[in-house]
Amino acid sequence: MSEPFLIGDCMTGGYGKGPDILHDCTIAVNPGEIAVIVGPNGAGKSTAMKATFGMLNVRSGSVRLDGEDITTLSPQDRVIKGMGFVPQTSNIFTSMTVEENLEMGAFIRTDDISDTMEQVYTLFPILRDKRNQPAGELSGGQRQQVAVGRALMTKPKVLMLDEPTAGVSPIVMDELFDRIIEVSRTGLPILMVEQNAKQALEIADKGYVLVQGRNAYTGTGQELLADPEVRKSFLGG
Amino acid sequence: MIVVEDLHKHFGGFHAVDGASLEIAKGSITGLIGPNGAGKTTLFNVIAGVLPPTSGRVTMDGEDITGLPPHELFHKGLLRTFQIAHEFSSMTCRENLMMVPGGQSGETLWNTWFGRKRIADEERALRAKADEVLEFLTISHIADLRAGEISGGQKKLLELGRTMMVDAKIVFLDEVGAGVNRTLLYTIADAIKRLNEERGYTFVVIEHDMEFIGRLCDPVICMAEGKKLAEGTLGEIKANEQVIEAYLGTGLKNKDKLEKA
Amino acid sequence: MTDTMKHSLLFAAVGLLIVMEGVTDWGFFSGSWNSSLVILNMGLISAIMALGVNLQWGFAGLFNVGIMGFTALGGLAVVLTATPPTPGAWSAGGAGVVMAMVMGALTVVSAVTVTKMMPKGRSRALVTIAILVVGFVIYRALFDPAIGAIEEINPAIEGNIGGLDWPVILSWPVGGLLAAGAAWLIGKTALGLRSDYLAIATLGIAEIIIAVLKNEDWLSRGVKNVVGLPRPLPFEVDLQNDPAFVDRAAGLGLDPVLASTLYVKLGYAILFAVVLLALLWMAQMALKSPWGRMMRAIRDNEVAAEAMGKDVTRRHLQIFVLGSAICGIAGAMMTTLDGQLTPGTYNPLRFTFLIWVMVIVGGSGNNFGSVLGGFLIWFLWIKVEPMSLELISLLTSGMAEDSFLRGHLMENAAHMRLFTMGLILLLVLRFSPRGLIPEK
Amino acid sequence: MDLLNALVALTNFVMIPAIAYGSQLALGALGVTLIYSILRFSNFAHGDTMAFGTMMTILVTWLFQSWGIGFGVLPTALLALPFGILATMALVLVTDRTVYRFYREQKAKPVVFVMVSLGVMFMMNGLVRFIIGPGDQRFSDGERFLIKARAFKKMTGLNEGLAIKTTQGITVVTAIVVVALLFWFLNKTRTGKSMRAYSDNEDLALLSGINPERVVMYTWLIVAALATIAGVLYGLDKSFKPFTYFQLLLPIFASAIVGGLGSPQGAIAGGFIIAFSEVTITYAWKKVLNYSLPESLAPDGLVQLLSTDYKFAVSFAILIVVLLFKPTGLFKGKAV
Repeated sequence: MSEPFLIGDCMTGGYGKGPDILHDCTIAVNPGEIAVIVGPNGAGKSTAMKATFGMLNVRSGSVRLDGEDITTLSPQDRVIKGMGFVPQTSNIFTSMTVEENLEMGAFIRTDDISDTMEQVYTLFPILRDKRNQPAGELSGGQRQQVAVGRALMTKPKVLMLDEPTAGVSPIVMDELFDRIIEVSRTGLPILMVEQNAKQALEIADKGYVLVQGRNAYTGTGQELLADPEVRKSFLGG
Repeated sequence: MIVVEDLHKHFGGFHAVDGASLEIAKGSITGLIGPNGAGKTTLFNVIAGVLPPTSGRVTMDGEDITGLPPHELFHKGLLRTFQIAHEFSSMTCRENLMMVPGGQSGETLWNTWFGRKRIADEERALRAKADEVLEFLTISHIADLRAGEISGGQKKLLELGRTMMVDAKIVFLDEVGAGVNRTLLYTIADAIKRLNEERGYTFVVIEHDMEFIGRLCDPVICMAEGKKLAEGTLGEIKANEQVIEAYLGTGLKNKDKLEKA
Repeated sequence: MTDTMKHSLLFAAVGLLIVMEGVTDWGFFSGSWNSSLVILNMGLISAIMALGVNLQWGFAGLFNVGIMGFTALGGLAVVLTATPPTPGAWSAGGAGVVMAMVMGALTVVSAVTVTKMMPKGRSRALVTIAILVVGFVIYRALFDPAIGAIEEINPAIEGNIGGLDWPVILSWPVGGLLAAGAAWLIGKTALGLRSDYLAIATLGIAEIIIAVLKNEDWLSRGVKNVVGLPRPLPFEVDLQNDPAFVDRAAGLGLDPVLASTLYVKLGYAILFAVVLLALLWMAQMALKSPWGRMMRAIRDNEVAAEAMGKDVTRRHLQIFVLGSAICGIAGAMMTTLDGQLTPGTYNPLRFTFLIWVMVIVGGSGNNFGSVLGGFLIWFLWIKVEPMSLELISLLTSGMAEDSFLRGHLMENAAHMRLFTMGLILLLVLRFSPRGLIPEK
Repeated sequence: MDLLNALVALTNFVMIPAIAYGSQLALGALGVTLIYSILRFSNFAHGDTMAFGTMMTILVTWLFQSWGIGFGVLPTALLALPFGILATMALVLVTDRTVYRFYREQKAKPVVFVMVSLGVMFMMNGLVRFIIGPGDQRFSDGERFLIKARAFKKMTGLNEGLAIKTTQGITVVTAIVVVALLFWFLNKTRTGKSMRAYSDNEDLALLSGINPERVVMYTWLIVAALATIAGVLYGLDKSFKPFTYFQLLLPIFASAIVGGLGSPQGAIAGGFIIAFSEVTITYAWKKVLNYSLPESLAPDGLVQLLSTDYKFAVSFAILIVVLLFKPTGLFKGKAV
């Protein structure tokens, strides 16, 4: 099997000097794929994603992007390497307009950003209408679109989403997933953490079920949905 | 015991709690579940007096307790724990427990200077009680450690222990299981059960872990979008159509889009 | 080395500095016991102030930068308690002043009641403003003629209302009470606010208190100062005229003038030390009791302490009032020591921020630390000036005697003390952020 | 005619001084608010930063004067101002490197920064007194008045004169230009936007590749410029004295908080609110009332609500009222 595009390989570690939260945890994603991390509360889902993004100490194991070892890079350097990250909360600049949010997303770029912005507006048409409104005035779902749009502005090689549907209603959630699928179809690898396990696995090409910071089950989304063990313990029967 | 009537809590345009009405029966262990952002923690905070409600009413044993500050609710027997443990980190675990009971004579400055004897007697009794609680929770060995240095799970136990230092009527537990390993989680569950049976505490438990809920709670209330969605046993809740749609999920309408070219 | 030993050594070192000041005139020491005792006395007062601030900051995390105001109120207390009443002042304007004060209080109370009772809206704002305006007009109508009458009485040496003619020692607790009253008012309004807002509020109130002292001549004679305050100890001149005293001094081989000054200064030192020890004991007892445990819990985590039944607001108010009262007591002691009230000399750098340096350098959260900081920083505050003079004359020794730069540097060397205090504060914050004697 | 006189008196003694003072406060408060929103602490050393900038400007002014360089009708200090700004920029950058950066890396709590700024305040205060002394310095030269009272009377035939000092004119013009530049910078340039982004959401700014050290550096540079300009304008208008500048801290903080800490618009509004209240409440209204009221109602006293020495009480009272009724300030500020 060839090396995946982005892989957090056998990661063990925790925040600061605290106890280890992850134990030998592996997650990976390839172009065109949506990889989803699910699991019960406190299982280390977000932690695994943050480890991949360099926000905590990985004591053993490594993170590789496109074959390059990036284990020791800071999150900022990883952004420059092409990783786009959308945090779960406070993921937009509330006092700035939608357009300024997108501009800030492209802060590290020195080339012309108008094409990318056009693409984002095409993907999220509602943002075009609200481009001059402060992002803080938008609804929950629209904010998430701004957040994803901001991350896309860096022209990332991989997009990471931390619980993009947290706190939005089911309908909005479906719409967001819809957009995520569209983004994925442009060939961009997407790695996301999801609370709403069932829906997320539906759209996942690859699913990771974590328990206690370890890989408990791994497979395609459909496989996991069909797995009676997984159904029993995480999906409510 | 606790009756919540048409409670609203708005943050700007966001309706975190949007007309919630529910009742907590005396002596029950009620589970409160619902998706992230359903308003469970906000509801907790409004009942516990941390946030003032936008409108609505909360009563306890028929007495209106809406908007009372937390320290007054404490003296009425309404206690709570926190989603992220709120230990007193620079104090030892024993001190964390000993500070809890109200009306200690040593809390009056005058007595600290001129009532040393009385304080010493009270302290002895408090210390014994704290040690008893630590034993009950099977964490006697950490009594003299600073609370900031113990593990997350132990902090949760310590929080539960604080509620045992007084005769509480009702205890609200906010995600007591988050970040706690399974063995410790069962210890917590056992402690809750025993407190409920032996001391007659009423509990309200927010949890995501269905197994934990199933082990402890009856009835279970499911919240979504700031309202009560359903109430019943865990089995009933799991079978409830609305709950499946809002929390457990039905599936994606746009599945066809997955078919890739 | 145990902590206790280390801390005792630190105290001994500061003690040694003060003794050296009396013994030797080597380097920046002056070799004068007088100067040594002056430093000791102000050191004792500074230690008390630091104790008060530590109570607020170290125990409860309250950021009070209005210490100057409370100190000044203590000073006012000495005038109001210990000076004899000005003849005719009360009959001339006493009633008017009292009535004006009552009117002022009534105005504020009714304005507050109205804001509480009426529903929010334009009419509430209008009614409140109307009450305040009418109240203010009546207040001024009563107040202005009354103080005019008082200030007309023998303005060259009196012109103020005078005091109660009580023993001056009593003015110390009265100073504490005055400061406590002011602190209660501020605490009631500003304690719920964020820490830096409280800081600005206290900074403001201190400026206002000073402005009152400077302007209300009927109260404190303003910038004309109140001099010749009564004192708890005999005057040096009287001692020198007392044959028994002169004999005893001669027996010790001392010149009567020197002996009398030392006697008085030592007397003050003993009085102040008694107050300091009493307050220190009280603070220690409180800290080590359930009360102290509760305060630590509140400082660690206000939300949880509140949820565990502790009335955080009330406790904050209590400790804010207590800490300020201690500053008031210290302020009264200082004015007693000076024998005069000089409203024009109160400066926040010296009376507020210097105390903060003491607390932080000494070790916030530790009573002994604050006391040590009080002595040490006060010693440096006095001695940095001669130190920097020495330093500058050393550095500029190569320059011509009449060089402009040298003259300028020598002339301004005194200002190095602020610079040095800042430097000490920054160094401690950087390399020993918990202070010399850290909290346990 | 009397009403016109009243109006002129009002303009002369209340409006013009308040507008000038308000502009100075607003510039000072902008500096405080910028530090607060980017570095997230209340900078107690701001008054002394202003004093340092003004002192440097004064020194350069004296140098120019000794060389015989003047600025015609305008004060020479305006020529010296850029040098004062540069010196202040150097000072604050050095301070940031040697002092504040350490705590930033430690992610220290805001209150620790406040303590540290107290230390910086002491040092700057000592430095200024050491270099220029604690005394009063007047350094305004050039033409004193734009409009002289006597000329105005002659021109209009009114009893009341209207005088506008050159320094007041300069203050207002400079303040408008500086504020316009600042807002243009914050809203239109890439660096300005990155500063707003950083102030809004530090973590997300990092994720967007914004370099925090650069943002902090630009903030200090702007603050140094604002502080120096505010200080020099105040000094030209009144006079320079280190202690007065330290005391300006209170009205400046009051302005920033009343407007809403962290909001530039708020800082400006707050500055004018504080200035106008201070001037109107401490102004003796006798003259204006004498003109505008019928003879029978003319007041006996000065009709001064509070003596000028209570001007701090005014800032303070407004501050307390705003904090009690609208704790985030008039324009929504931010909380750390």
